[in-house]
Amino acid sequence: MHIEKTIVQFVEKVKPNIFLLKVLAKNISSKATAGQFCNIKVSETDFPLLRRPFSIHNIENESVYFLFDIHGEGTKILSNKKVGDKIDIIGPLGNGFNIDDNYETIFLVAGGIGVAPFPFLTKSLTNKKIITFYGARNKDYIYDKNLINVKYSTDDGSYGFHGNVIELLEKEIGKNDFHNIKIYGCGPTPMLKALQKFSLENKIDCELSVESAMACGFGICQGCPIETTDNSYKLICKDGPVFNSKEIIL
Amino acid sequence: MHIEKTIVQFVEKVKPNIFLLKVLAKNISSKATAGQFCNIKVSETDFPLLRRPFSIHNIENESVYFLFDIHGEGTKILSNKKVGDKIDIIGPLGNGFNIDDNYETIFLVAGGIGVAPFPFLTKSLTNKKIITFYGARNKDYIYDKNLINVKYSTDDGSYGFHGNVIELLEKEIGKNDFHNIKIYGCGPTPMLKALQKFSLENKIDCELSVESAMACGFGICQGCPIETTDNSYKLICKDGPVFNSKEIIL
Amino acid sequence: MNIDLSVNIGSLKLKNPILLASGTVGYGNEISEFTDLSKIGAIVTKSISLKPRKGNPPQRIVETPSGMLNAIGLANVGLEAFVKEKIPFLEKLNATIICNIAASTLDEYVECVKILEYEKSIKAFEINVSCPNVKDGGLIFGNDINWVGKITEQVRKSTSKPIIIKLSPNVPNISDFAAVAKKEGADAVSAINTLVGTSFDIYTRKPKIKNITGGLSGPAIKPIALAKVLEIKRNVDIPIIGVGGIMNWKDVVEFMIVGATAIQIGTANFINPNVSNEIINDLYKFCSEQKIENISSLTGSFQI
Amino acid sequence: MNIDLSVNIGSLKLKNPILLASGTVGYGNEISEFTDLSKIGAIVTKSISLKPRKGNPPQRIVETPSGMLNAIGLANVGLEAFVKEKIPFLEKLNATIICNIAASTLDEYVECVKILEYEKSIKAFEINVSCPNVKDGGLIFGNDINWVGKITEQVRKSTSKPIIIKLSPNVPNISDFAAVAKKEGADAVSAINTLVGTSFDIYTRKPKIKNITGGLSGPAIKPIALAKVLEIKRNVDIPIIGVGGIMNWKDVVEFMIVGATAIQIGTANFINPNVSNEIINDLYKFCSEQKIENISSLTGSFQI
Ligand SMILES: Cc1cc2nc3c(=O)[nH]c(=O)nc-3n(C[C@H](O)[C@H](O)[C@H](O)COP(=O)(O)OP(=O)(O)OC[C@H]3O[C@@H](n4cnc5c(N)ncnc54)[C@H](O)[C@@H]3O)c2cc1C
Ligand SMILES: Cc1cc2nc3c(=O)[nH]c(=O)nc-3n(C[C@H](O)[C@H](O)[C@H](O)COP(=O)(O)OP(=O)(O)OC[C@H]3O[C@@H](n4cnc5c(N)ncnc54)[C@H](O)[C@@H]3O)c2cc1C
Ligand SMILES: Cc1cc2nc3c(=O)[nH]c(=O)nc-3n(C[C@H](O)[C@H](O)[C@H](O)COP(=O)(O)O)c2cc1C
Ligand SMILES: Cc1cc2nc3c(=O)[nH]c(=O)nc-3n(C[C@H](O)[C@H](O)[C@H](O)COP(=O)(O)O)c2cc1C
Ligand code: FES
Ligand code: FES
Repeated sequence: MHIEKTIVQFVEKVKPNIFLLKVLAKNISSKATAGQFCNIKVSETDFPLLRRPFSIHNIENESVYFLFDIHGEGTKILSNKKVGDKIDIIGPLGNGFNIDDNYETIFLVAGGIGVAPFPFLTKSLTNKKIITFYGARNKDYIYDKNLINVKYSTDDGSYGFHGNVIELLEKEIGKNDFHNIKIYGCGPTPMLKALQKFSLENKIDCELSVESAMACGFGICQGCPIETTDNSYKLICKDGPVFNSKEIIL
Repeated sequence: MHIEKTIVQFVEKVKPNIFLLKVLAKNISSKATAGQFCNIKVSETDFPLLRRPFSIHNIENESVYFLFDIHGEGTKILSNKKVGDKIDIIGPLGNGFNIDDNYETIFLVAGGIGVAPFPFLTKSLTNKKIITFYGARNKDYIYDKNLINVKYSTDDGSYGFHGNVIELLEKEIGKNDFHNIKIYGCGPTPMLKALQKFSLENKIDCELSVESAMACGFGICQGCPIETTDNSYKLICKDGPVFNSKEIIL
Repeated sequence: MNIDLSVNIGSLKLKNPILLASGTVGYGNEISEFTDLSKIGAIVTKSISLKPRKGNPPQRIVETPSGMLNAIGLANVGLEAFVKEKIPFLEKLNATIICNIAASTLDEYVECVKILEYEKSIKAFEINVSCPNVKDGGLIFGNDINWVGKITEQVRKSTSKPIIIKLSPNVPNISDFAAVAKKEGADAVSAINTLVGTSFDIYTRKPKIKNITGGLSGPAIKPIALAKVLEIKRNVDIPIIGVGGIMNWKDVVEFMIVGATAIQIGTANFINPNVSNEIINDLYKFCSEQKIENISSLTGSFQI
Repeated sequence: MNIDLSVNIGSLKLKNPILLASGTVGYGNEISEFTDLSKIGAIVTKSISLKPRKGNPPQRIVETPSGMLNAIGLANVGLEAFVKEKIPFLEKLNATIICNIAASTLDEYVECVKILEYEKSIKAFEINVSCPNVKDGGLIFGNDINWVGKITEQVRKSTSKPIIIKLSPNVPNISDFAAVAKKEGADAVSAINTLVGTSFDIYTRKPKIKNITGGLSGPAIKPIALAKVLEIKRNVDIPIIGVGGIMNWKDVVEFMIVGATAIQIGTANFINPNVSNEIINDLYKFCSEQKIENISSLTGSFQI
């Protein structure tokens, strides 16, 4: 964990509502693993007050990439950064995806901007058969650079399968004969819920990256609990954001 | 008075700490008189909350100029505007300088960024003998474009007279034989106080542009009173910012 | 779909729930150059006292994080000038007038109300028992439940117009104050007035506001105001006018959901003097999109 | 010039006036990776109760204009684990420990204090009578002057360590509470805890925080906290620990000028976990520039 003054290398609008940010961040880039996140101070003033959490999208040499969509004030400010601007970032935070050599086939299941951590994860999953299931609202919301073997779904049918990504997954799983599957999922909570159900029913090992409002991002505010199946709370920022799907109640 | 969405034509750093802003503002430019001010929303968010008041520095066709120094957060944000940005401005506000044909000689007395309204006033004072007394902290703080007949003073003696602008004024007034003088002053309150004293002692008609914290800028908050010599309050935003020096207690 | 934005505060029917808060629009003169007062639910005039008040010496205001402090000190033209000059102007503009009254004694409240009783265009009184910036009256009344009861009772006896008691947020139990106001015959309560705050210059070590403390308003206090409105709504059956930090239509909806029948816009007028009419338009849009026929159905519609 | 940043809170001498506020740094583990706790005046640990508490269900926090609401619900490891695991860790880091205690009954306060009395490294107790986010205790105590008196009295009888009463800001007369605390033997008071606030989603109409209301902290409340500290300072002769919205060294100086002997940093830790040490350095600079030999000379140095 570092508080690092990073330097913007670029911010690009890659899709109508999606931005790609690249910053030079020596310390963070050297320590990060796939699925971890950073807590970003989007402005130099006290407004907005809190940092904003973003998954690490990718790492390249000493640079860190973030992929984000415009949600409110904070992401808007971030999207307006210029090359050379300094951004104060804390990271890498949390526990990323567990990469386990026992599995042959990996399903990456992404909903919307939940695709953000998968390019880094894809890169980290060497020697695996990866299939990426990627659901988006429509064609314009798909940003699939650095993903492999992608099967698409869109809510409006403008690209790929017409429906949500879990429906797509259900459809595809029957088709082939997969061995030793592990699922990694990231996306909005309703999707994660469906994915959790899917993985339990099909007895597939599954890790989910979950979200929550956060104040600190590293365990001091107790603001980000998630209920666990053993009737206690864990902290999403510190114990997660990646959890085994059997462990948590969504 | 208009609420106008103006468009930035440029923002230039004209001195180490002084910026010149030009905006396209059809309505405001067509109505403004010298000494009036505008109340500027420096950001599109609710931060900072209040508008920031600035004198109208000059008018050119449909454009309005502002000259400002970096004070705190608000002026910093303003200095970072880019060509084409929109700025929400209310103006023109208040009562400007009274231009009175009875006077032959005009002294403009400026302290620091108090020079801001004088180019517009200079332009408005046709057929007058104008002498501008301009005091600044040092050489680097002098921005004298569109002023005429300037006599300088600096606190550190790095340019012109070594001392403050009222001392300079006292020195110069003895030298020449001026007729029918009127003084217009703008600057920090201690300087205005000294100028008020000077004008009373020398029985010279004098108008001062004064400052105050402001919330609204047009008379609804009652936040900007100034004590008057008849023991009541006037509003700086609405009744001023320009007052006859005999009228107010500084 | 026909959208009905009108709301009822007791017997007072307003064309929409947007009111302009006392002290933030004077008597309407200046702001009428920016916004059409005839379209607003009502304008609550600057607190009027029996005699004119000069108000506090400068500096009266200072900005704070997402807020501002003011210590205007109830500067106002006094009842006589108000009746002679201010009311006729507002009548001409077709504005709905709610007259806010401040006083240093119980008798002064009563006297003001009695005099103004005959002004037809005053549709209701808002009784300010909660100004934090004056020595006499103000929070001495507003933070004391007995005083609030007595003032309400006496004012109630003196007028047949609707009365609204403007409550102080500087208490732990605002709903008890609302209950007393209701019991003594108030038609509604306004919540909240400003919170006591201060700010000092670290070099001169002097207060930035001459009065030392001032009243905190603006977005900073919105969460507190919402909690106060909710507290009243859950405990007392009386129409509530929500005030505090409202900047846009979303804030209005939020206040209505937690229990406000109508709302007032204060500090936001300083930043955008046309914000009230913009909000009214936005509320139309919101209601159309959400298929809300009567905006009053939002009031207290929270899901807990 | 030799700058002395040390301050005394009753018999407790601290190396500087910067404390970390309870509930905003846990028990020091995580933040110690970002900041050197041995250099801080003291760390006030997360409110401890006799038994562990799970805390409130999510969502527990939400951002508001220049502030945030939290309803953590005093989630904590309980007294036993605190003694076994948390204190040794803080001792190893050479941190000065002030232990904050929360309870649902008078007896629970007393019992906690009695058990912890033997922990040498606990330098003082901060008694939290003002948590807005729990059903039992909390503001039922904090807004009731009799309870605050009784709790102080009983805790005083049970310990020889300095005790600090953490006051609720949700009252109109905080200095009366400080006076009672003093009378019953408190060594200092902390002002302020959070203010009750709420926030609702306008589409689901549900509270954004599961607990419905939360405690407002951050810069938004700074003017209120300053006014409360000033009120206590002008009325009661007791050391005050200022808390509320402090983001930087200027805020610290402002709090000291209005009367704080020391201050606590809360929400700011979330944004910059090293802010406390940065502030200490900045205070050195400020004191050098302003030729202030003892920072304690700032306390209550306001010019009115
Ligand atoms: C571990 C984690 C990883 C994330 N990774 C990404 C990513 O890679 N790309 C991406 O676009 N988004 C990501 N998000 C969501 C992102 O943090 C929010 O979109 C962002 O905080 C919105 O800020 P705003 O100011 O634009 O929105 P506003 O709605 O104005 O924010 C208001 C407040 O709500 C919080 N908030 C709003 N939405 C969310 C949310 N979905 N999750 C958590 N807090 C929220 C904000 O942090 C802020 O405190 C991630 C969230 C978490 C918790
Ligand atoms: C009628 C009028 C005309 C002005 N004309 C000019 C001008 O032409 N050029 C220029 O550089 N400055 C001018 N000023 C001063 C300018 O308004 C302040 O410098 C500016 O508001 C500072 O904002 P900030 O956010 O950078 O500073 P901050 O100190 O962060 O502001 C904090 C708050 O204090 C207020 N404030 C701070 N300084 C002043 C001040 N001197 N006067 C009034 N309010 C202040 C701000 O408006 C804000 O509400 C004028 C002020 C007035 C009243
Ligand atoms: C400058 C100013 C003056 C005010 N004067 C009065 C007043 O005279 N009477 C009154 O009842 N409230 C007065 N108020 C309080 C407002 O009516 C309102 O209750 C408060 O500002 C909170 O709303 P806001 O956050 O929208 O401003 C004043 C507020 C401000 C900011
Ligand atoms: C997330 C959070 C948790 C808190 N938990 C506690 C607590 O357990 N005990 C306590 O006395 N105060 C608690 N507080 C209050 C703080 O100690 C402090 O009084 C308050 O936040 C105001 O200071 P600030 O504005 O600097 O945050 C908590 C505050 C926050 C934001
Ligand atoms: S965000 Fe603070 S503990 Fe998780
Ligand atoms: S600034 Fe509002 S009345 Fe002058």
